[in-house]
Amino acid sequence: MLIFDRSRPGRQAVIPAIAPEFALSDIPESLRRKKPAPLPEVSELQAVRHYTRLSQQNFSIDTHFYPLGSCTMKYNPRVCHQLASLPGFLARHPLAPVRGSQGFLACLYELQAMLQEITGMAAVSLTPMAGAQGEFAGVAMIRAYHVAQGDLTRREILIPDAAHGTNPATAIMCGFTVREIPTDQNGDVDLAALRQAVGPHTAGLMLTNPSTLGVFERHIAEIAEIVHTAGGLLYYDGANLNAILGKTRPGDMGFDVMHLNLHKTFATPHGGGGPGAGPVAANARLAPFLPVPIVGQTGGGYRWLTEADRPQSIGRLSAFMGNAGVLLRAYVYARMLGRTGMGRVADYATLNANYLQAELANAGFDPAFPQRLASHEFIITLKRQAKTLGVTAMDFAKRLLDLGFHAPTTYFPMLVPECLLIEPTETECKEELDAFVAALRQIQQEAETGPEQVKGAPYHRPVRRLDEVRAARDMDLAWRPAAS
Amino acid sequence: MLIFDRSRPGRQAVIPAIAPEFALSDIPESLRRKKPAPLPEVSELQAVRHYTRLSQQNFSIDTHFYPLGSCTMKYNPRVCHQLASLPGFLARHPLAPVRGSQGFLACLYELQAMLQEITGMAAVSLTPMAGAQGEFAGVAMIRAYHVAQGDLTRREILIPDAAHGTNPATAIMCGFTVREIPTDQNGDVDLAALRQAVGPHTAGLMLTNPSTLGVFERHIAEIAEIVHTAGGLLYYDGANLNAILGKTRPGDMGFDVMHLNLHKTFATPHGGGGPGAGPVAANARLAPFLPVPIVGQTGGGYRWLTEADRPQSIGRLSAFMGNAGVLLRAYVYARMLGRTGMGRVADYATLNANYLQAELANAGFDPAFPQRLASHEFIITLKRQAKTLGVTAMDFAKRLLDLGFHAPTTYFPMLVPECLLIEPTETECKEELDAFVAALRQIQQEAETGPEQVKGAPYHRPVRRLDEVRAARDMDLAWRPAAS
Amino acid sequence: MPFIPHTSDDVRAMLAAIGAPTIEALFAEIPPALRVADLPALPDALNERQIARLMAERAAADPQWRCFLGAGVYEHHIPAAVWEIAGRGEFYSAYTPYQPEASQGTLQVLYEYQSMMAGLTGMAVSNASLYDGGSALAEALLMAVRANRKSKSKRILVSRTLHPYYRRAAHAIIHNQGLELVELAYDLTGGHTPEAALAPYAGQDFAALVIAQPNFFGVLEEVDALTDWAHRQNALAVAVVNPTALAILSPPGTWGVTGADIVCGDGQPLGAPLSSGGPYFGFLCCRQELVRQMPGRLVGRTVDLDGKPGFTLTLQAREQHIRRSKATSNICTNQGLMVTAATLYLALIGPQGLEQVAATCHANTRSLVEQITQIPGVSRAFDRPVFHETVLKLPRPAQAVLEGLLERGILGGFDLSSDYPELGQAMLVCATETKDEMDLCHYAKTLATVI
Amino acid sequence: MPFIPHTSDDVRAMLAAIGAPTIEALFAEIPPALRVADLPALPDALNERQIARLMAERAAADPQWRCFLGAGVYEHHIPAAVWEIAGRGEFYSAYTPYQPEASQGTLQVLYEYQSMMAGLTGMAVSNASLYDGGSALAEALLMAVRANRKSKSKRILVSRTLHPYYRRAAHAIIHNQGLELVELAYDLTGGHTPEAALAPYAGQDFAALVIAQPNFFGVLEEVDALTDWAHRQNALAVAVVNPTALAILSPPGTWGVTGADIVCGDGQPLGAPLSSGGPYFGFLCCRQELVRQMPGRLVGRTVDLDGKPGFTLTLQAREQHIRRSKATSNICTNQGLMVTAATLYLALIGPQGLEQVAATCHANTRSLVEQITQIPGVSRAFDRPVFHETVLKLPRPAQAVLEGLLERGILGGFDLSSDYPELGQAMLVCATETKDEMDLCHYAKTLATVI
Ligand SMILES: Cc1ncc(COP(=O)(O)O)c(C=O)c1O
Ligand SMILES: Cc1ncc(COP(=O)(O)O)c(C=O)c1O
Repeated sequence: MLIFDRSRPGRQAVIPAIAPEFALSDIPESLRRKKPAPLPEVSELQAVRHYTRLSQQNFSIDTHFYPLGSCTMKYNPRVCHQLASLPGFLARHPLAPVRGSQGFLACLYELQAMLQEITGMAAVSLTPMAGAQGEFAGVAMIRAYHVAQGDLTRREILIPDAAHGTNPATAIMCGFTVREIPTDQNGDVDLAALRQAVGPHTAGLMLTNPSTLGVFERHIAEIAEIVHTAGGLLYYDGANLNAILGKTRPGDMGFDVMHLNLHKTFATPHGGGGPGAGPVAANARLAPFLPVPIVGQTGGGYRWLTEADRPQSIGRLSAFMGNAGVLLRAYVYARMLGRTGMGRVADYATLNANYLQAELANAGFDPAFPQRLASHEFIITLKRQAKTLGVTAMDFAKRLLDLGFHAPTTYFPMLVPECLLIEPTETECKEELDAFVAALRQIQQEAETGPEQVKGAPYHRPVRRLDEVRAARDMDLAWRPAAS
Repeated sequence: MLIFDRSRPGRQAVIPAIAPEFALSDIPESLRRKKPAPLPEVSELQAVRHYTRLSQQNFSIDTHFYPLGSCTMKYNPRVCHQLASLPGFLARHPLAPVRGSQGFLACLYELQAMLQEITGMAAVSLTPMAGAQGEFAGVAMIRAYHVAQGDLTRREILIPDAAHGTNPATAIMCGFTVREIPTDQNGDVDLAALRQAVGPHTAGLMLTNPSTLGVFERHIAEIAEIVHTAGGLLYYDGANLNAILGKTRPGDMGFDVMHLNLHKTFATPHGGGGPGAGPVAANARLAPFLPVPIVGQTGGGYRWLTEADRPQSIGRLSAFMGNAGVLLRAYVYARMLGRTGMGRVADYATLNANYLQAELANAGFDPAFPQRLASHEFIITLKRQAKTLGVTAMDFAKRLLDLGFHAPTTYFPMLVPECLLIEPTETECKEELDAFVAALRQIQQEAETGPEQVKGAPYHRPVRRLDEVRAARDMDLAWRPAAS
Repeated sequence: MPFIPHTSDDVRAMLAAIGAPTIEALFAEIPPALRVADLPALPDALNERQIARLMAERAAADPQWRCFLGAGVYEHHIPAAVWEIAGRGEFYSAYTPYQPEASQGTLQVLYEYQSMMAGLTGMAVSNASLYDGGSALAEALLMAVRANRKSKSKRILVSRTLHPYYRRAAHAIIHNQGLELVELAYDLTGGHTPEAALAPYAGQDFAALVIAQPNFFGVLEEVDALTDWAHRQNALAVAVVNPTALAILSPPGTWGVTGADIVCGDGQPLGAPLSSGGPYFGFLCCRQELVRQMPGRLVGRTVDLDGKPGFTLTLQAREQHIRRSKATSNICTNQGLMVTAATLYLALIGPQGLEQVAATCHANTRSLVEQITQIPGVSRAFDRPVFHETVLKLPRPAQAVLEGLLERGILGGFDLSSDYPELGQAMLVCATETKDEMDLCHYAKTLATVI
Repeated sequence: MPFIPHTSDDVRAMLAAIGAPTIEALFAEIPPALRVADLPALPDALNERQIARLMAERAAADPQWRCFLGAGVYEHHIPAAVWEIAGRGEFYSAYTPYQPEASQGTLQVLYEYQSMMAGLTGMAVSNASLYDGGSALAEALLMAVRANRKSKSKRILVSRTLHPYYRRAAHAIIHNQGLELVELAYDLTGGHTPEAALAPYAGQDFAALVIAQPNFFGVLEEVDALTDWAHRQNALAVAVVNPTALAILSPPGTWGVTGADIVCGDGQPLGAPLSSGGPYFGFLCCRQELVRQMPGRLVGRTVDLDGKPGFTLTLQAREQHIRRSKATSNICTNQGLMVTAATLYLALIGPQGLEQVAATCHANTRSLVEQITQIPGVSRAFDRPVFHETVLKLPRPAQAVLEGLLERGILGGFDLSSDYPELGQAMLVCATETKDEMDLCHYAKTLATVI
């Protein structure tokens, strides 16, 4: 039932203010709204009950194992939420003078410094509001760099075919064309193809490492060499940073610019789809192009560095300071991990992934890259099951929902047929992983004995499989009031 | 699964502090704990997930209609929780000097004043921590009053047979004996019996009005007269105050002392069983005996009145200030209702109860007192269904759970066989009441066509009916670590 | 209308169904003479924004002192997850689990709580909470009198080292049933209750002996000796304990030869903020044999129709709603949500965490005492070990010293002069794990300037 | 180990299953030369108690001024239930609803949100959010260029009355694809964008005209005329609106003869606290015909296998995870939780509530202006009606005036001198419904003393 179905004319929950009768007398009728907005009219209890019950229909980290590959669904510490929600932070206007913002700015400044150390980069801008906007910032910086060099011919961005969809989409948004680089059988970038692809038109390469195939790109030094020699720059997609936190740094690998997904590596919440934060970090060469604002420190305290301070900046990507509240959450998390805690994240994320891969292999499932060590995530392919039993990766995924597990990422990366990309993260315990293996074993058995059972799943969720074709065809995208 | 089943040696969620090695060196071994306490060892995510999922197994006002008679399960405004949880209130030590507590004390003082006005009493003490402790305070005050009068023969408290169990239990705790007064067919106190019962041994009468039968005691003036004339005092059990808020006042009815259930009438949460608050109010005669502390106002500000200020006080019923945080919630609620909002509560609570009674009668159910107006609650009896169909009030209650409604109070008051005591409260909307009627209609139909179906309910809850006999016989009251 | 969902259409339709002309008509059974038309002394309604502002101003009006005051209520770090989850609507807005099938969440939490408290105290059984520590002691004593078959007495021995407010609350409650508290003297050197103080009462009939660990002075009592003494005299041993301390101190279940009989106290240190006095919760544990004399709710584990494990209220025949005047207590609503918080608190910090909290509190208090007893004229009042609180003798009246500290932002302790005039110029000071070395230093330095 | 559940037994068993000797061995594929042993510039770990204290100190370090500053971010009362529920773990810790059967909660909320925004703006479709108002404008313009079949241009007309930060953000994003913003002058008397300002561009090819309502000065634009002008020129009309204002102002769907084509803005006023700049959320609505050019996620209502209604992400072929380089945008993670809050906000205050908020803001700003224009030298810069913000001319530089107010606890407004030097000594002031008559008075009095 929609909240609109609970609506009755004249009902109201919170009365926020009572305006005087004459309040709007100076606004000409022509500019006034004629009919009230078709918003629901419900009591406070109705609203609370409606949305509380809706929330219960979700799977979430707080309720379920959620091994969604490439998304790093780790525990979101409640203390981060609590501290970022302190009234002093929430009540601060983004344009408040810096002399009344030193507490807030100190957090941001220190976060910048920590991210520099973690990434091995020279400077950080915290303003991008998600990974994709971080990518945008980085690729726009590459463009700005070449332009500043007077080099206007570099119009192409190279992207491995395993890359996340945001990479090619970002390159296009930045006005580049995209050339795909194939992956070899071991999951590494095909170096020969890369060598062929580079040239004076090469603006740069976007790379995720470990890649979305769940393996570490072993030839990263050569790749960097090839691209740099050709005059291109290297962009690091930091979505998988959880795998290497404190172990190796993009700056040391030869990357020039990168983003981090704080809502992945730094445990800020995913919020049902956001908000995240995608700070962008750059080496000395690209640092001048970072988007503003950045927090700077002068003798007297912290202050905003803006266009005036950073004339080569690609500018401002949000009207104000990006997702400041998300940054505070990441700051709290980073301070709680501290110097020794960073490497621990990678240690246990990697341990969990390799353990789960080993146990699933043991249970008869096929890792996509059995010859490789897993990073923080890994892929199994259900090609065999799809062929022999007619039960697809999607079927396995749906049946997992019945058994109380969120499904892994399905059909991504597209290179691997019938794949599940599985990322357990470091915050899950062994028992949970073992239960997940048991569930997949059970589904395998069901698929062998009664595939229809699996193909009809889920059975125990608020809805069964949805008609997505109808959704796209009939396009019911908004409730509308009955014509009256 | 218990949290203990998730425990593994050495696991830990929050690390609150690290003590120095030598920390305990001065405590003799003989006083030290030998084996660590058998508490669970789990990760933070495990704890969060475990208790989040447990919470989802509850029915609650925030998720379900909860018409538990006598309990006033109305909406608990979230703003009350938020404002009572302001750091300034939470961080205040109960023994902090009053000069740093004026903000807090102002709230309590004003709450006392509001409750005086609402009850028609002369003075209020906020300290009792639930209704039953409020009763205790009031009855102990009656005792103290008689003792102060030098009248030591009044050892008996009169209590109508319809009364809540806390009333007789309280009288006993205060050192009295209890005499029950019967109820007449219309749900009123049997006046003749009362006249017979009173005498020089009568310390007082405890009365709930409207009574737990859901009807207003129409002869209250005569009752007061009878008891007072006999030298007894009148105690008002304020659990049902929601019915008469702003309509009539216990002080005006002739009661000498009473409690209020803030967790009922004033919308503070029930918290799965508490905490509540049961302020006690008294007329001028009994006011000197109120428990301490009370908040007083002097020229300079607010301060605590304690034993020294109130030498006749029955004393202190909690070590500190009762359930202060609950009092703040009630204060916020009372201020939001204000002068006009109080009567509105009674209006709509009464409207809802009478509407629901009418609709259920319409649907073929038997009100216990069809000749009476309902107050904020009413009783239906399923005696007929139990006899003809073998389906009891308990069966109806359990089946309601399947249909998404918390059951009304069952088998209380004990006077009415196979009864459901139904209290919708003012915060439920008509649609919810209609849905409840439809559910009871459905169950009635099921009972007629297939009683076994109803008798086996519930089917859709985390557990089916529990073996209560086994629970009492085998007494598994605590998890215990396996002997090691 | 705030919190009221009724539209005018609703009201009309509902009155029609009832057959009443107006809402007013529904109150016809109230005698007209008793009706009130208005409550003129009530203020006008505030909307949410207005009350939020008022409350924010009031909360901010009260200064946030650095708190070294304990005296029964202790500032501890509460993990953020505790109240984030305890505050969920499903816990917050449910009631007593009368319908177990619709309340397994609350019931399992209570069962886990009972298990944790039983484990912590070393007792067989814990109830599901009482109001607070003071009233829990009262219930424990009423229970002891009921339960002690070997004694006919309603007299109870209690040391003067027990929290004075607990003694007052217990007295206010139990004297109505004729119970009497007999005060034991304490040792002025040790601050504890020596066996010698008991000697005069040997051979007399008492229902119980109350043993506080630590006692109000923070001092550790000789609990084994006291427990055994009580048992030798056919009195029950009733322990009043700080639950945090039990992480490092021997649990009452192991005191003396056979252990304490009843254990109670205030659960505030387990996840309840200071919050101006409450809500906290009282806990009560006992030996298995005494369970039917226990007041308050109890949750048991059982199975459902299908044999699946589940939880339900049990042994309700002890309670008022079943037994009425024969109940073990009048308690009905208890402190459920605080117990939920305590369960979360204990699960989140675990046994090592609780031990670290206790040990850090102890170490901090030791360190603080070491620093401030360097100040001329400041000395420990007692020579026996303490938990996390201690009595200091001062060269000036405690009130003046505390005022001086307050002016410098420190809530410095508890002035003992009215409750323990025999101690002279003395105060009770506490440093929990919320203080670090800098705080202790700052306190010591400030105290030096104030004295 | 904070947030890590592994015991040493676990680690041993897991390594054995993998067949690796140590955790370290799992990193063998990283070239040794690239390994780091330590991150020495990082501070040591803090425990929860320590970080809580640090953050509390930092939050408290920043004074809480009375806020009369708007300039794109507005202080509104947020009903308590909004964040109590949006903060529930099931919303907070879920992700994009890729598995609809396990995400009906989030999906239905998004569908309801889309419905509310479509209703508020008078448009057919709303997406499920973009990052913020500035970047939403950029996406709207990229979309307009893609969608406008009648124009080959990448040029967009935008008035100087549009928020300068929005113009900068849009430029930073769209210029990479060759889009160009052409600035329209405004009327110095009215503070609006008159048709006269457009006249020079008549007949030229533009993809779109941007219309802000209210504009950055708070002034109400002649939206009908502007919309019709755009359409006559074959340009799309892109509206940038304050969603609160739409409770009282004509919705873009009704502007001019056929309505605006695309509507965007910042959702911050709908339930997001000021919070230092974010997170807020961008909204984007459009006519039905343009939906396939829309960036961002969309939720549709459909049915399941059993015919039961349910919700799912739809039209994903617009998105990067399906269409990669051919997607309408690179956006992936959006601002879901803020949208949840906005949905709760709108449900809780309802249509009347939003109207009351808007009308009260307007009335408060009028009242404030009336009071402060009594001060000699203070006058309104523009003579046209405003929503809840207005430009005031001052007898002294705005910066000095604002400093003076700050010293008296008032965050008094936005200094226009760097973005609009042509206005001279001028500031932008805003009074939302969070202010009452006393606040307005206090502001006026304080301003009088400062000037
Ligand atoms: C590998 C990779 N790159 C980039 C992104 C984009 O990040 P965001 O969703 O924060 O925009 C993702 C997120 O899903 C990702 O997995
Ligand atoms: C009529 C009546 N009296 C007294 C009480 C006792 O109140 P409390 O549960 O707050 O102790 C109740 C509560 O259930 C009640 O319904």
